[in-house]
Amino acid sequence: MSLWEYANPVRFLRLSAKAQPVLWVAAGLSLSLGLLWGFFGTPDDMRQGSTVKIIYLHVPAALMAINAWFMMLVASLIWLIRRHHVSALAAKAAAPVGLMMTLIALVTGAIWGQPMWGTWWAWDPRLTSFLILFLFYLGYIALWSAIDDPDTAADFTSVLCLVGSVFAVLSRYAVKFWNQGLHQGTSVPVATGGRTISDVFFYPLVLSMVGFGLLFIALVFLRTGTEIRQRRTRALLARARRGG
Amino acid sequence: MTLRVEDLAVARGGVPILSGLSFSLRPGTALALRGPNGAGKTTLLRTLAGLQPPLAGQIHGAGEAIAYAGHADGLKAMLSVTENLTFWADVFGTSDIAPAMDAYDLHGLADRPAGTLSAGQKRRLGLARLLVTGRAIWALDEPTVSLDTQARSLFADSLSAHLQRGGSAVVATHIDVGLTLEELDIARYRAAPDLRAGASDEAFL
Amino acid sequence: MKALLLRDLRLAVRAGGGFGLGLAFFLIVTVLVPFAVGPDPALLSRIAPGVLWLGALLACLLSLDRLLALDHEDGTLDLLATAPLPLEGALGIKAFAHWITTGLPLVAAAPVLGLMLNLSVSGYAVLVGALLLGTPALSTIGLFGAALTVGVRRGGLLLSLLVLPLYVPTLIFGAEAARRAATGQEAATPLLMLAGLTLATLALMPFASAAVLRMGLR
Amino acid sequence: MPELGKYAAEVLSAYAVSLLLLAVLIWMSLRRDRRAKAALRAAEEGRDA
Repeated sequence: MSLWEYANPVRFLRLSAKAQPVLWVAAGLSLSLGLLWGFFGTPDDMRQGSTVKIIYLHVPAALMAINAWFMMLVASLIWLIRRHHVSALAAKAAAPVGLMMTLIALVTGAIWGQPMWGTWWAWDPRLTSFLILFLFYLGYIALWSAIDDPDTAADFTSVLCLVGSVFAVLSRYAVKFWNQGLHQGTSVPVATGGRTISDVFFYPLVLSMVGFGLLFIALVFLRTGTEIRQRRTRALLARARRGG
Repeated sequence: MTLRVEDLAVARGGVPILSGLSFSLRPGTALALRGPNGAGKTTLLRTLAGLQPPLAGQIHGAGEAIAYAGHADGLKAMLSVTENLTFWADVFGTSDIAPAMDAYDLHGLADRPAGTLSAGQKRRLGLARLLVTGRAIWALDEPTVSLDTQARSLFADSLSAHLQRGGSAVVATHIDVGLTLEELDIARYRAAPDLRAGASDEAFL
Repeated sequence: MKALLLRDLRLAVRAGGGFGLGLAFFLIVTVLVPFAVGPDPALLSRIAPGVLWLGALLACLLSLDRLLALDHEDGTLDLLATAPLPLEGALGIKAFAHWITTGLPLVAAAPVLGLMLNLSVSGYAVLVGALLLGTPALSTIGLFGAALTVGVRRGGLLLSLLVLPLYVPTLIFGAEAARRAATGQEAATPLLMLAGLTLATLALMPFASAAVLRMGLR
Repeated sequence: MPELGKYAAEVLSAYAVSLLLLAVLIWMSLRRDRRAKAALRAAEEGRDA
């Protein structure tokens, strides 16, 4: 049994129907637990006061905003190389979710920045990078909706995702070069395995990251299923027109 | 150069429209594609010209030997007739545009910007482009549209001269071009509605 | 190849070819800025490098939807795709022609407009150099955007949306170089980055654009 | 309710906006899915009929 089996839309829908209830329950539980724990069960930070509670939204959303794009990149590559329709549709399905995550990260960042940095918006490298990511999501979604033929749209958006990824990385360095920034360091540096925040904040944060991650997966499953059904409807109608 | 097509299937917008199509076209012969609107004549010609991949089957001997003339003539309104023709001659690596100008009686229009030509004159210029490509197989989509009787006979002369030189042509047309051509009724190759092979919708049915 | 370049250049300078369009837009943007921000020479001098880069970028963006759309409408792209020259080469040439007719005039006009914005003396050479290095990247990235939107109705706005984030690194390095030079700092690092960026887009974008166009033709 | 101090407005609005955005996203996804299912059902019945 290979993973590629699920590239078949029917098999994917069957898997999705089985997986989704579990995913939704798990996402709901971990997300509400993480956020409730973070909101009610953690102390205020010495310097940031109660605004530290915003990280339980801001950090997971930012993480998923990047991971969603990365997932779209992998899905686009799979479409371009192996031409599995489910892969292309999953990339399409993930884009609005990624867009929303980016928006949440930006909005919570701005709300947090107001009391902490004294400004709603600063052209800090990270904020700016997320703004650029936001534009990439918008362009990607707009390109999907602008092209009628679904396969051509999948081709074009996949190439855009590839090229966009290269430019997103470039922009990241360009923006860093351009402004050294006010933003705190990473809260959970993966590479070093260490952490820059204390345990009281860390565990609810991890729980809420898991929650956002599961929610993302559940949403992608749901939305990919929607896309597959729309494609199938389209195919059936096209066949009916030909007099099948 | 013989153009050989084996068991070809083509799709338009991801939907198969022709399948099981086979024919071969020897040098010096021309084939007229017949069939009602929407039968797939344009799609077939574009596939032969390499502008879209076939769903199934093989095409031998086309590639760099085929010159395509579609509904749009690829003319620039702001360039003169000579400039338009010279451009295509340069792109295809030939240099002499005089025979093409002769064949379609374009000398009187040589310095007119293509944008000021009538529809029929534009078409003549578009067809003259075929002569400067220096290619052996012509794929023509409705070549006689908007041509008057006189221009149509110019086209017939040019086509028969091309065939005499050992060239060949596939012509999609509703009307008699003034030559006797072999005919191929592509309506007979209409893809069965339940044909799935290679179509992009296949995975969803 | 040469034929295609000459044809594109000739088309651009003929009436209705849009040759002066980008240049006029550049002029308008630069002239309007002092009305918007006030005539203070010190302020204008400070923002001059950025305004000139932004004006050049927008002028370039404005002309992009003509890059492939016209050739698509009249069938030239189909015919070029069946022609003996590789599509990558043809597209590279078209981007080059776009640069000569749009980028180069902008580079030439920038010092004059710099005078009007009170650009400091030390800034001119690097501004022109940075524009010279950076505008080819704007044209080739634009080529990619044009290829993505070639068959799209009302593609102009979509084209801008797609190309805008792709332009960010070029704008940052180019404007940074000009700004540093104008304030008397060393500008070699951003210039080198800009040169690297331009070389990379020159090498990659024609291939990406040709791949996209081939996908779109079928 | 925990004591949020002088930043209560910021914290509460951040949570409110985020949860609202998530709710909108989920609601829109579910609505689109319902519509797609209905359209597919109609298309499939059309074929059988």
